[in-house]
Order: sequence, then C-alpha cells, then structure tokens
Amino acid sequence: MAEQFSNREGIKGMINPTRYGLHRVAYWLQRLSGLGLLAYLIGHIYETSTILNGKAAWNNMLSLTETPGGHLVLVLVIGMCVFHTGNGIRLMISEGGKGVGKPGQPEYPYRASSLNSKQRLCIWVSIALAALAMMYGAGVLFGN
Amino acid sequence: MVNSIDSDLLIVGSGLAGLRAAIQAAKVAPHIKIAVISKLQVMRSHSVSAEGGTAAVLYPEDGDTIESHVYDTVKGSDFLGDQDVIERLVNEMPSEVYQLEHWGMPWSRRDDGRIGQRNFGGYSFPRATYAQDKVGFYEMQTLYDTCQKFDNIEFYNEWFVTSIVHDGQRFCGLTAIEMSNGTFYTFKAKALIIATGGAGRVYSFSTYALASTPDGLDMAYRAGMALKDMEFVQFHPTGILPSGILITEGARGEGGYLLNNKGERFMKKYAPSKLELASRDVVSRAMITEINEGRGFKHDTGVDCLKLDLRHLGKELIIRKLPAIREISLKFSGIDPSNEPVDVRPVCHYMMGGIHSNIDGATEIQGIWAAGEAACNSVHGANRLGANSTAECLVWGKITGELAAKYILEEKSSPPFPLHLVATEEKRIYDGIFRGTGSVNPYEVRQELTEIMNNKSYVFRNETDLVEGLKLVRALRQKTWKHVDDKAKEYNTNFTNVMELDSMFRVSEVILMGAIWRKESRGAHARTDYPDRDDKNFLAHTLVYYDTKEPVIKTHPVTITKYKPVERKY
Amino acid sequence: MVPEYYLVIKMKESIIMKIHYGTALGAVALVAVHILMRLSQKFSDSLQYQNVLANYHFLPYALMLEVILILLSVHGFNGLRVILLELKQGVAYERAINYGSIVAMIVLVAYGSRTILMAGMGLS
Amino acid sequence: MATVEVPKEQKVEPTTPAPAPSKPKTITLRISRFNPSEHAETKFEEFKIPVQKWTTVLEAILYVKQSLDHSVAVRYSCRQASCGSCGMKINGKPRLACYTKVSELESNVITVEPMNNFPIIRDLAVDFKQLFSTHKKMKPFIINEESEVQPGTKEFVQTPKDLEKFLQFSYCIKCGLCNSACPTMATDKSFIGPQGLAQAYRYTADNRDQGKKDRLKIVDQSHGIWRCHFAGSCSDVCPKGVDPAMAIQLLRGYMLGFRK
Ligand SMILES: Cc1cc2nc3c(=O)[nH]c(=O)nc-3n(C[C@H](O)[C@H](O)[C@H](O)COP(=O)(O)OP(=O)(O)OC[C@H]3O[C@@H](n4cnc5c(N)ncnc54)[C@H](O)[C@@H]3O)c2cc1C
Ligand code: HEM
Ligand code: SF4
Ligand code: F3S
Ligand code: FES
Repeated sequence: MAEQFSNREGIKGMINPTRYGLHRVAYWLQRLSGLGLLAYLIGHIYETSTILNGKAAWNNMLSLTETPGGHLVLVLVIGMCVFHTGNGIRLMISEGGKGVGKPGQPEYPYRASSLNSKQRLCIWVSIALAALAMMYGAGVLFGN
Repeated sequence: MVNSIDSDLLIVGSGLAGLRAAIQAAKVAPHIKIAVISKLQVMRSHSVSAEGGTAAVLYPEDGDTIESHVYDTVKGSDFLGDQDVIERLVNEMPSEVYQLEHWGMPWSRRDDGRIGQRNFGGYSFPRATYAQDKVGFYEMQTLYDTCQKFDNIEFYNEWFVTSIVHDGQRFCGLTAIEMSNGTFYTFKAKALIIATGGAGRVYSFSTYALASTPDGLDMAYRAGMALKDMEFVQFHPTGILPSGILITEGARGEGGYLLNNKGERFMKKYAPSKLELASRDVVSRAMITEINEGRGFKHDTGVDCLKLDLRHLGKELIIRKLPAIREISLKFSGIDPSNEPVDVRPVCHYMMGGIHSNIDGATEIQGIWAAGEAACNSVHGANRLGANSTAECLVWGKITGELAAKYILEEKSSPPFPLHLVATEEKRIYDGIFRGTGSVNPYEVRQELTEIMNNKSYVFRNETDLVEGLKLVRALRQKTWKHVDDKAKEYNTNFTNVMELDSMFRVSEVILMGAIWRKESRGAHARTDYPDRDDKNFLAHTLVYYDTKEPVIKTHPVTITKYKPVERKY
Repeated sequence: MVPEYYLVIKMKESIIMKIHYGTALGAVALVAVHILMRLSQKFSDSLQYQNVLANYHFLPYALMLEVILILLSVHGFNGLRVILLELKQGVAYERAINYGSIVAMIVLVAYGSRTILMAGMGLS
Repeated sequence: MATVEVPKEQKVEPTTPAPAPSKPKTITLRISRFNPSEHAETKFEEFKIPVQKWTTVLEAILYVKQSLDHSVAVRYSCRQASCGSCGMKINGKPRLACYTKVSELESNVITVEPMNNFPIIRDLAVDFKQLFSTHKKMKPFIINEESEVQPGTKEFVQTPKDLEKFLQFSYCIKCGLCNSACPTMATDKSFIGPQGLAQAYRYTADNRDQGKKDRLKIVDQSHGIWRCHFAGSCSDVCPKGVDPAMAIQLLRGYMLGFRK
C-alpha cells in the first residue's frame, strides 16, 4: 500500500507532547535537549577552537558569546544538560528493566505500572533540578 | 473471468474449532496448502468471548471419573445426545487440555502448579478447567499463536464466504469476497471444514458477537446438507442488562446467588439440590417463571430482570477469579459486583443444532466436515452443559483437521469444477442483492426479525406463538429489503450485512419449523402446551432440508449406548 | 523490514546502544568535573584567555577534555543517528545516516582534538 | 460432590426507588470518511444522534450505519472489548469504540477517525497486515521440544507465581492502539512496535518456553527493540492493562545484562 495512505502521524505526531501523559512529555524533552546539547557541543568546540588564533580572536569570540543573548543560550544549555542527564539516568535504569513495576494480574480500571509514581516523580525531579540549575546559572551569569 | 485460488484444505471460520483444525491438519500433513478463511480478522472470532471454562476430567486421583462426565452430559442433553459421541468427547478432552497447556495456555493454577478447575452448572464434579474468566480468549490466543509456527497455514482475514460448491457427491470449492477490495473469488480445493460458529444474532437479546450470524449454516443448507436439531436454542440465565453481555456461569460456580424481588434464592424451589448450578435450561425457566409471576425487578430500560448477587464472595475473590465479570459490570452497567447485585435476564447464548454431521464430524457430502458450534454431531442433544462447547470445538477441530488432511493425502483426483454454479452464485449475490432495488431499510428488517424470534421462540414456547412467529417471519421476508445502498467495492459491510440477513431468514425459519414440529418439552425446548418429554414420539433428531418451496423435515435416530432415558431432575 | 546487513560495519544494534549508554554514563562524571572546575572560580575569570590556556597546558585536564570530546561526539551523533533513522526509512538513506554519523563523529573529534592538542602543546 | 448448603436468606436492601429512566440526549458524531480509491482526501460528516448514559461510541456509530448512512465502514465484532476489532481515534486519542461510553467523554461533539499508523482501507477500517506479520516474526509460541503431547503427558508444572510473570501480557487483544500511539511508530514504518515486542516478552517470560535466545536475536535489529524510548504512550492507551512499555523494558533488561 502506498505510503501516502499509510496514515502515519508523521513528525507532527511524534513531536506532539500532549495527549499521552508525562512519559511522553519526558520523551519529547529528552529528544529536544539531546539535540540542543549536540548543537551546543558543536558550537562550543568551534568557540574554543578560536583560542588557537590568539588572544584577539579569543576575545573577539568572547564579545560574541558574553552577551545577554549568549548567556541566555547558556542558561538554556544548563537546563537541557541537567534535565537530559537526570532523565537520562532514569531512562538507563528503566530501560534495563528496573523500576518499571512488576508484572502481575492487572486490575480494572487498568493503570499501567510502568507509568508508576516513582517514574513520574523522577521526571518531575529532573525538571525541577533543571529549573533550579537554570536559576542558579542565571544568577551566576547575569549577576555581577 | 472469475479470480481463482487453489488450495488443498479450506477451513471456513477461525474460531476455536477452525484454528484447532488448522493446526492438526498442518501437523498431520506439513506439505498441503491450508487456507483459513474468515469474514473477520482471524482472532476476532466470537470464541474470544467464551468466559467460564472447558470441561475435562483431569484428576481422577481427586475423584473425578470419565463415566461421571459422560453421564452428566447425557443427562444435561435430556437424553437427546448421541452417547457414543459424548463418550468420544469426554475421552479426548483431557489430552486436549494438556495440549493447550503445552502450547502456552495460561490456565489458572493451583498452588502446587497443577491446572485449576471450578464448578459449573449440571456437573457433579468441579471439572470446568479455567483461566480466570477469559477461557475462550486465552484458548483463541494460544491456538492463533501456535498457528504462527506453521508456514503452510495461510490466513485470509476478512474474506466473506458466500457459498459451497460441490458436484452432488464431492466437494469442489467455495466462492468468497475479499472484503478489503470487494473482489469475488473462487477457491478450489479437495476438502472443506466448516467452522462458522453459532448463529445467536437471530435473537435480539444475545450474548453473541455481532458477527455471529448464520451464514455458515445457511451455506451448507443451501448446498443441500441438513440442519439438525435447530429448535434447541440455549438461553443462558445471566445476560447482564442492558447490553446482553454474558456473566459467566462461573460466577455462580464460584458461589453467586440468584435473587428475586423478595430477596429469596428462588432456585431452591426449582432445583433443591443443585440450586443455581442446575443446568441452564432449568435455571432460565425458573427465572422466567419468577418474572412472569411478578417477582422480578424492572431495569432502567423497562426490561424485567432478576439480581445476581456476588457480594458475599468478597472483592478479593472477584478480582482474582472473575476479573472480566467485574470489568464488564463496572464498564458497561456501572455496577461493582462486590458492592451491588447485578441485573440479569436469560439471554440467547448457544445453538445446540447445526449442520448434520456424524461422530467424525463428516457431513453428507464427501470432502466436507463440520466442527464447532456450526456442526451438530449431537454431542449436546437438547441442552448443552456449560464448558462443553469449547471442549467440543477443540475435540472436533482436531478430529476433522486430522481426517481432512489424511483424506487430501489419499485423494488423487479432484472432480471437475462445476463452473456454472459459480455463475449462479454471482448472479444470486450481485443481481439478487447488491444491485437489488428496494425501499425498506434492511437494518430495520433485521431488528424486527430478531425481535420476532425473541418474542415468539424464547425460553417458553407454544404452538400459537410459534406459528404466528413463522407467519410474521415469512411476511417480513416479502418486503423489499434486498438491496444495498452502499455501492463502493471496498470494505462494504452494508453488502455483507444484507447477505447475513438473507441467511438469517432461512435459518430462523428452520428454527421455528423445528420448534413447531417438536410437540414435547425437552431440554432447552420448553413448550407450555406440551410440558412433558415424549420419548415415544420425539426421541429423535430433527433434520431440515432446503427446498425451493418449503423446508422438508425428516428425523434421525438417537444413539443410546449405556444410559436409558429417565426423568431428569436437579 | 529493511535487512540489517547494509551496515558495512556489522555492529549489532545492541552493541551500538550499549555504547550509547556507556558514553552517557562516562559523560555524566566527566562533564560534572568539567563544569565544577569552571565554577571553582568566578565565571568570567574562567574565560580569561590566560586561564583557559593554562587549563589546556594542564595535562590531566586536557586529557579529560579529550575523553569528554570523544564520549559526547559518539553519544550525540549516535543520538542524532537514532532520530534520523526513525524519521525515514530506506536502504540508501539508512546507509547514508549510518556512515554520515560516523564521519560526523570523526570530524568533530578531530576538530576538537586539534584545539586540545595544539593549545596543550603551547602552539598558540 | 459436596452438597450445596442452602445459606441463610439474604435480603436485598429495599430497592432504592427505581431511578427515573434517563432521557436520551442528542450529540453530534463526526465521522471521518475516506475511501482511498475514490477520494483524494478525508472529509468529516456530521450526524446528530440520540444517546443514553450507557451508549458506547460503537453503538453510536452503528446507529448511524443502520439508520442514517449505511455506507460507513467500521470494523467490530464482540462489542465487549475482547476481540480487538474496534480501535479508532476518538476525540484525538486511540481507544476502543465499544469500550468508550459517550458519557465518559464529557463532550457533545464526538469525533471518530481511523487509527494512526495503519493504512486506511476505508473510513474507520484500517489495514492490519503489518501488525499481523510482525506478530508472527516474534515467534509468539512456546518453543520447547516437548511442546506436543504424547499419550499420558501431564501438564508442565507452573505455579501461580510463574503464571504471574507473563499473564498480564497475554491480556493483549491485538487491537493495535499501542502501535497507533507510539511516537516511534508515527514515523518509523519498520519498527516492530509495542504490540509485537510485548508479545516477544510474553513468551520469553513463560517458564515453559526455551526460545529466549531466538527472540532476543529477532528484536535486536536496527528497527527493533532499541527504537523504543520508553515514551509510555503505548501503556497509556492500552485498554487491557497489558503495559507493553513494561514488557519492552523487561525484555531489554535481558539484553543490557540487568536481568538474567
Ligand atoms: C459469551 C459466551 C460465552 C461462552 N462461554 C463458554 C464457556 O465458558 N465454555 C464453553 O465451553 N463455551 C462457551 N461458550 C460457547 C463457545 O464459546 C462457542 O460455542 C464457541 O466458541 C464456538 O466456536 P466456533 O469455533 O465454533 O465458532 P466461532 O468462534 O463463532 O467462529 C466462527 C467463525 O466463522 C467465521 N464465519 C462465519 N461466517 C462466515 C462467512 N460467511 N465467511 C467467512 N467466515 C465466516 C467467523 O468469522 C468466525 O471466524 C460461550 C459462548 C458465548 C456467546
Ligand atoms: C551527560 C549526561 C548524559 C546522559 C546521562 C545521557 C543519557 C542519554 C540517554 C540514556 C539517552 C537515550 C534515550 C533513549 O533511549 O531514548 C540519550 C539520548 C541522547 N543524548 Fe544523551 N545523555 C547525556 C548527555 C548528552 C549530551 C551532552 C548530548 C549532546 C551532545 C547528548 C545527546 C543525546 C542525543 C542527541 C540523544 C538522542 C535523543 C533520543 O534518542 O531521543 N546527550 N542520552
Ligand atoms: S498491547 Fe494493549 S493496546 Fe497494544 S495491541 Fe495489545 S491490547 Fe491493544
Ligand atoms: S509508546 Fe513507543 S517508544 Fe516505547 S514505551 Fe511504548 S513503544
Ligand atoms: S468490538 Fe470487539 S473490541 Fe470492540
């Protein structure tokens, strides 16, 4: 059957973080932060490479990055990094089959035990830590 | 030119019987081509709804015996069951349960790891082997999954079979429509197993899946095979309101009570020793009597009902052993059975009758076998015991699968294919139905037909009602409902629904004619005008043959080996 | 399903993903050190040309940066590979993605290493 | 058999005065109509229909089919959530139509669309070929040399505890809702999907089975188990409590060496 009739939800469906609960939001944030961090990593490596071109070049670069805009990006990177790390650790543990609940006879009304409260707590904690780190970072960067 | 598919063995129907047959045939003959054809996707068959259990004598060491299962079944059948057939069922069953278990069936277990069994109506030993209360579902899953082992089983999901083609003696093939694109096909093969299940949707209040219409029965009937004992329709005591979804007998097997509006366990009047666990015909009649005598409740919908009380079983037991019942009542009726009794009423649940077949499942045409609920090898006689039907599907699935495979291996030549029959069939369905013209809504006609059946041939019957019913059915048939509004080829269920309705008319007529003919009360067939069993005139099976004018009724003897008919009491 | 042997480097997916997890784990520890070192002084000071160069001259730190660089490139580009693999399928496309991500890893590591190496050897 | 004891009379509480029959209310049902061989795109048709408090979405659709427009294409059978036929997108989320009461949606407009990630045959009916063939590839059966019984064979011993290890995953009715909710499935047409992966685990976790090695090899491919990112949407929509997300992570646990 031609793929145009396949009715796949496509990227929009993949991205849409609503509808399916907190795990889906975490999935989406993990992706987004991963990509963001990758972009930052590339940028960061380019940024540091200017040190090879001497102090002038380095300071030139600093004048680009050491700006309110640049600091905003850094704050975001801090948030992404903390969330991605925290949630990443949760994922590594869960994907190894730990903490996703124990199989047993489900009881109506069914509540999936892999979506249990510990899991949800971990996601919230990752988000909260990210928020805290961002505030701290903002304090350091924007404070004098 | 009509599209054609060649195969060796065709199995129509993918319920328990069809799947069990496919596996057995594939085991016996790994190189033949097996096609399982179903108008549903294969594991969506009605069998997934079976709940309570499958009867088998597993643990003689605990006191169960083969004789006891045989006798319970004979007695349950009100002595109309063929006793050699019943013995075969009972003898084959234990190994079927173990076979399913070896294929992955999640039977519920006792603490020591053995398979669990529970009480069921009409049995003198708890031998309904169970897997929570989703027995049929798990059995279907086990069989469907096991089928995936075999590469010579091909599934035709959503192919609507319309007719059987034979040359008068031997089977030749089938005609069918591929529903996803509407293409008409012929199948050519050496052997056929009909496993199209029951036909309970001819009644408006029914536990059956919406797809359980009598197409398969009708196909065989039109092809000249007899329908046997069709007047025996089982009404299960506990259909939940308002949907008619089944509350398994297991609920009473685990200790549930039936109560009337005085709060009495009224079954003690009707079956003092077995109470709620008397056979189904007995309990259903008791319930209707209570309702008729004014001791029923009125449901929201205005329907009379009684209460099934499970509260004393406790929430814990209900969750562990009857989870599906809990789910069904919570979801569909908004009642938690551990806090509140549920509203129930007798409901159409099983067809004892079916395509006339012998102890091997062979029909009157060479190369055609029938298995499962569609078949009538007379294992259930006038009333089926709960848990014996899934058993029957397994046993005759296996037997017919094996015999058909061996027949194919031995049979060298196929008869010439009577192509003119295919042309006739094409004309019947396309000119007669698809391109028909009419003004009457076929769905309203179906509703009316099923209500006539519900009103005129329910738990209690009498001559006036039945004759009136037959007249009404025949009059309804004259209306111009044979047309299809939807003209698309793809997934045209309007078309298949009208074909189903067409078959419902013929089979309803057979049910009514059999019921009028049988002037006695036996098993599920209770005539208020002939309240007693009449072994002198009616200890015989009814056969009904198709004829263009009026169906022809004949009889067939009952096989009695050990147990002479005696009065039946619970 | 697309056959899996279009990968010339016939690495099982489970091995690849174990590397993904492994690199992530390694990175957690090292990135933490990296950031803490930066925070041990005033942030703007940490960016002073001399201070940064001094870091590169400190061999253990330079080595750590190199390790972080490798871990994160592998992890990051494999992550990207995964996302792209799920976006679209097809033998040619998937082969391009698989090779592309390896090339990207190598390029990024090479480019970053150049900085570490040259800055570390005092070539600037 | 033990004689049945006749218990003490049990009183049903005097029935609360029969609740007044709830009056039907009218809602709007929007059905997505599309026949790929005839139309270029999907359009919605609206129907006004009466519903009661127990009316399910399936019943509502069948009301339309039977009384207003016979040509609506929809798949159904058991009407009791055990056959898996009637999965569709109801008000934006994948659900079983027979298992969703109109009243619980708390909306006067109900929109039904075919499930995502399955090709549309027509209207609400979608094509399951891929799900079925993927299911088959997972070797969903007991792999054990002794799986055929001989005369005199008894059961494999399996305690209630052993049973619990896989029972929940055998609740799966192959309705496909999980596959239609999974974000990987939304773009990856080669992904095995939660339904198949959960079944691979179901048989692997069965103490009668010896096919673990085979199945681990099957799921370890570039569009296999590693394409699950524990988004949990599968378990969020599963109507039967199967929790495929759990099954997948447990299966992956074997591969990461966290579990034996
Ligand atoms: C709610 C309920 C609960 C039950 N519980 C129990 C129980 O606890 N214990 C017990 O022993 N029995 C029980 N029964 C009875 C038992 O489930 C059935 O008798 C049995 O499942 C019938 O199986 P089958 O294989 O004969 O047919 P089915 O499962 O009904 O399958 C019929 C097949 O035929 C196909 N078909 C029909 N017409 C056509 C056509 N025209 N073209 C192509 N294919 C066609 C259908 O698609 C389907 O695949 C129960 C029945 C009901 C209704
Ligand atoms: C330092 C701690 C980090 C940890 C613990 C970590 C952990 C993880 C984990 C477990 C995944 C897999 C998620 C899944 O299975 O869906 C992942 C994905 C990913 N990571 Fe990291 N990571 C870290 C840092 C980084 C960094 C710094 C980058 C950027 C270079 C990065 C980029 C990515 C990308 C692009 C993905 C793919 C996203 C996806 O598949 O949805 N990660 N990470
Ligand atoms: S796992 Fe749940 S949602 Fe998925 S197919 Fe099975 S029953 Fe449906
Ligand atoms: S939604 Fe998909 S990503 Fe994994 S947890 Fe379920 S399969
Ligand atoms: S009709 Fe069977 S699951 Fe809905």
